[in-house]
Amino acid sequence: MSVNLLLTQIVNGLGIGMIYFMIAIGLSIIFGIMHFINIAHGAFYLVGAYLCYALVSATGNFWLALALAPLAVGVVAWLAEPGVRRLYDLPASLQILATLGLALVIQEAVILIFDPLGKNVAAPAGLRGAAFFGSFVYPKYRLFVIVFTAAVAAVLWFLLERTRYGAVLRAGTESMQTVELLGIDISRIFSLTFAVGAALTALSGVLAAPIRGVEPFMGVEALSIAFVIVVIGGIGSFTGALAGGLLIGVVQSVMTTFWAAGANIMIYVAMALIILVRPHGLLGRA
Amino acid sequence: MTHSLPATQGPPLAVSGIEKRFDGFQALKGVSFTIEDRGVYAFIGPNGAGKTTLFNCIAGRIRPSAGEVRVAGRDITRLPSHRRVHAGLARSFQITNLFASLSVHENVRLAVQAHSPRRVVNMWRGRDTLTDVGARTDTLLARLMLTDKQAIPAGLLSHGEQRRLEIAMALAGDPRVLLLDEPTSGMGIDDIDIMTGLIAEFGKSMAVVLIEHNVRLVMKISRSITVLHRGAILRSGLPEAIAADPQVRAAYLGAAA
Amino acid sequence: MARFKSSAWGLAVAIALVALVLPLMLPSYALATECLIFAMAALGCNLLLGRLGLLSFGQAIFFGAGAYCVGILSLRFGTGIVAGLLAATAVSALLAVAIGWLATQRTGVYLIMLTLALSQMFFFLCYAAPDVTGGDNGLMNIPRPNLAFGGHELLSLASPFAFYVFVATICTVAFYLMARLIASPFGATLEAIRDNEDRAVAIGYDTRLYKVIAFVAAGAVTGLAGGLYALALKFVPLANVDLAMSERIIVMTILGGTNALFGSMLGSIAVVVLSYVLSDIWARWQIILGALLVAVALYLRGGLASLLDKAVARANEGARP
Amino acid sequence: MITRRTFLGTTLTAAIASPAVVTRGLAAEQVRLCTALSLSGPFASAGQPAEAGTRLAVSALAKDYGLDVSLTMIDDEGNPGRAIPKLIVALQQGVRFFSGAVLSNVGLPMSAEVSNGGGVYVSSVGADEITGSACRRSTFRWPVPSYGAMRQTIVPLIDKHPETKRWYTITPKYVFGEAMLREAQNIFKERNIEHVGNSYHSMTETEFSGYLTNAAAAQADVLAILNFGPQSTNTLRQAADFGLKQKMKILLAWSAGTEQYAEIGSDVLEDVYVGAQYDAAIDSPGNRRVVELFRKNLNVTPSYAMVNGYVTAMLLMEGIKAAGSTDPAQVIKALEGRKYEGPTGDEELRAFDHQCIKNYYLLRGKAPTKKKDKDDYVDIISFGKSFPDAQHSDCKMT
Repeated sequence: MSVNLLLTQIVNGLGIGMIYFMIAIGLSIIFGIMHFINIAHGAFYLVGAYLCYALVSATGNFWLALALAPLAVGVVAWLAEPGVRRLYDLPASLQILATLGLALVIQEAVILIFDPLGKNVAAPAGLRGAAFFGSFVYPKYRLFVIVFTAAVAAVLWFLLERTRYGAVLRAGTESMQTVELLGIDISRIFSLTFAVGAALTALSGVLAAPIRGVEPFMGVEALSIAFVIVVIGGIGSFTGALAGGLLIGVVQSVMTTFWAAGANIMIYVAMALIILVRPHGLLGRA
Repeated sequence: MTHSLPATQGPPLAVSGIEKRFDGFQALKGVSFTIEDRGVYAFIGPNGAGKTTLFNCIAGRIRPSAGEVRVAGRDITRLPSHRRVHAGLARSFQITNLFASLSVHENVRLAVQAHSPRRVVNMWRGRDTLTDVGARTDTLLARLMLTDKQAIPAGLLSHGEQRRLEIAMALAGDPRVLLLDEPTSGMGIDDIDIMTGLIAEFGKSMAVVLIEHNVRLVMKISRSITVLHRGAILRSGLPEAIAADPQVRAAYLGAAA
Repeated sequence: MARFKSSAWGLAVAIALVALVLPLMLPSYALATECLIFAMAALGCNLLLGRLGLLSFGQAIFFGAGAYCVGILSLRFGTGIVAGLLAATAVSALLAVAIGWLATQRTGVYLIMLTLALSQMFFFLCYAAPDVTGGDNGLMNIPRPNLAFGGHELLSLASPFAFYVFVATICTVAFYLMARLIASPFGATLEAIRDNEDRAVAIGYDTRLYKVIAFVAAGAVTGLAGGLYALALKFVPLANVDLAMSERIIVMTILGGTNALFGSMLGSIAVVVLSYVLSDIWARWQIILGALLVAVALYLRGGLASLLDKAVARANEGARP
Repeated sequence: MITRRTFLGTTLTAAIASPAVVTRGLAAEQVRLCTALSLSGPFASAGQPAEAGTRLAVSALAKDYGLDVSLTMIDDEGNPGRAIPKLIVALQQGVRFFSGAVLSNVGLPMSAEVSNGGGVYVSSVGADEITGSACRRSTFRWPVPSYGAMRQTIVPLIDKHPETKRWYTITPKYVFGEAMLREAQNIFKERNIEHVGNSYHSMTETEFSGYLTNAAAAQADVLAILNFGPQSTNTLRQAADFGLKQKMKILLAWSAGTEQYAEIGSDVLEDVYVGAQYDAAIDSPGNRRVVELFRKNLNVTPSYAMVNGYVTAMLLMEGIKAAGSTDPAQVIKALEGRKYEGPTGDEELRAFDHQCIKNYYLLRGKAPTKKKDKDDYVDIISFGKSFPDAQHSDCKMT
């Protein structure tokens, strides 16, 4: 295995890992605050990616899609949250039944609106093709994704760890009652959390679209990865989701060279072991 | 019902050198005592004295950092909760804790059934066909004055009735030692009187370990009172002696101040 | 329904009646057979979810293991039908000891996640072992031997009708046994654990042991269903062990309702028949299925069985003068 | 359901009016065709156009054949576990004529089940086994299997570019991929090509950049993608991202046709070599008719998936017509060795393994600026017929 190859694999893993991180952090904060198992979480990713496709096809402007698609998904989630709220008090089995149904409806609606054929989304003009660093070659768009997601993660970190909203959110992950006692309007926190989580996940969908194209079943794939990362990193933990995402991304990427089929088995073995040994995740709060 | 467990010789309850540390805070600093006979043994002390921690260490809800708990001579320090019951140690909870959606009768029946282990995993019989279990259930319901309430869900009982049901379930296995954590908390006067009478009566056939705030009740029925203060035993003795002890008074007043 | 709950015989009669009527309502024995097989799979899930409140995403492990077991035994060793199905039941039950023991280390969401992880692990293991499982292509050309005992052929199962009768008999017995199980002291203890596990421990029950035993019973009946499915299709697809299969079994269970075992039969019929009828009408039929799931979760929490309950209650009311 | 009821109605009316017609005439007897395709699930992108082609064949051709045909669609949901139960239901309802299945894990058990149920199946799958080790008297197959796909892409590419000495392959770890890899390796040996590396990946993989980096590191002249469907699209897209097109030639050995080219996009597809079963630009009388039929009725340029659905349904009707009977045994006899003018020119269902002998095509992606219309993605480079002969075939039909 050459140094170049290993380097590529690691950089790849970082890029994919950052996208995973953004899918997972959305699920993580929503689950942390609302304790609500959302099987339809992948739909945010799916809809984000399809909005990106639709906007790029209509306007030819990827940057517009990057700004508008997450915003649109966030606003819809904000508006929909009071309706979703009635699910929070249901037993887990009914939450799963309802959101599984919702995921099916959204996925099939996407097929109905577009069609079942996968679509290609072109990377923005300046970022097509590869950048050459001596003998190391890497697609420009993927480099952009790494830089961009790192910036988003930094902003997010600031929001979650250094602002009042973040403090409330972290307190809420421990106990929502405490937050209520502090005289904070819980329903606004719920709506905001749901919207932010949805928008982040949609953003990851937009970013992934030029790399892997869009197709109606991409949401399912995103969902299982997000669950794995949330479990490994710890529910409600920012650093956990980041570490979990990068870890899974890099392990997956590097493993492909050695034993591709084993990568998946390993990931789920790791997930099971962490639940058994450290149920609060590698970096979760006990 | 009798138990055929090994090592039934020895005092009902012997606790020696129990310590418990929580992240740098020493909740119990080596508590030792032995209960030699039947009767009601009360543990009192100001808030934060370590009563509940001690109770949980004996009941098996938390594991002590050091020390040993023996029931009828048998070391149960490392036994999981459910097996302590079979060793002759029963307990009731401070917060009412029942099978709320099941009937009063079923609550007691389940507790009795737990003590006929060979038939518990029997998957073939109807659940009401174990006749000795049924008889014992009826006896317990009568003893705790719950017979006429047996058909309603436990969650619908009054507070006092729920505490009695708790105790009926704890008694199911005919324990050597009964642990009661504030059995009268939140009760009305009438209920307290009933409960006081019942506890006194249990003391005739087993060792009752009582953690209680209600000092008047404790004075009335206890054979011995132990005062805990800052994780250690301050005094232990007859009710009258404890009531007159200046150090006990100081501990309570100091805590209040 | 209350009578079905208390009386195993009542449930057995109800299941037998359904098995009698089903072929008259459906276009083929194959469809009716599938309904009964999945009713058994859902029955296992019902025991865990309804009696214990445990939601397992690992049911496909048992279903798939049962199917692979029958497939491999009959393809490689020419094992008979009874021995094959018994082996499928036993192997799934053994797997359930392991899965149950691991899964019950945790509770709530963590238990769900744990079963999910184990289920995915099992899927990728089966995928990565094509020599055993046939990999993505699955096991094909599985024979369906005739029912024989001690060298004497008793019944040919070649015709769809004969096989349906065979499955219906097993299904009725399985429901009867499960009803006996939950009516027993063991079943009472499971309810107690669901209601308040802390308390069950405090009165002296080793609750984890009970949960593992429940997993074993659920695994056994699900594995038996998987074994029958292999014989029904004469084929074992990899899809038997995928996450969608676990989801399907869970959906049937919750849709049917977990307050009564009979709900599993209703849930299975609903999902099997709906997906058959709807997919014939509209390629986007899953929109309808999805909307139905949401509606049931919000407005019919007791599942289809509660609907039947209400209908019976209304009929009783109407009968009174 | 309506068609089934009508079936009962027409038969009854006919029986009352003139019983002789029913027993004698094919025309009065309704022929029930059943096609299994992915209409939902992850492979619906292939199922939908195939459905259109199948329906067109029935609506446009049944009358010419003098048949009254009812068509039932089975949605296989991309999952054999869902497809086979539905297929068994159709068999038990008396359907005997089957076509379709795009996925080999559906097509193979389907072939077995139709054979057990006494029907006839004209298959759309590419897997070798269906006319190889798992061949059956009741099963015919239209597409060219992996052997021909390799022979008709790798060999002409080597002939055209003798300077390409180093090949790298990316293969899914699964029967179909391995069959292609095996044949590719045979060709490499024959032609003295250095096989500088192969990467196996799982069927669930979505990220291929690692393998692509391997290929670049191996300094290959040609990268051959021995895969199909959405995964091959992703591989190709990522290969372009990593700048591999500037470094080597790329061959996508088994493409799904126009729908896939659209998904890939002309930017990426330009100069990429593609293997294909069919292309609308094929110059043959049979194809001109097919293209016109699709343009006229559906207002589309037919894709491979559409034509596959069309031809497989057509072959069933052709067999019934030629046999003059709906007895499956007669129909099988009529189809065995049958020669006809197909969309790829002269085609033949050879008798010993029931494989259709037809052309396979090597195409090359057009520059976006040279497209004549929106469906014009490729130029035909070469084509031909390559099939293992009876001695080298795994088919042992009894």
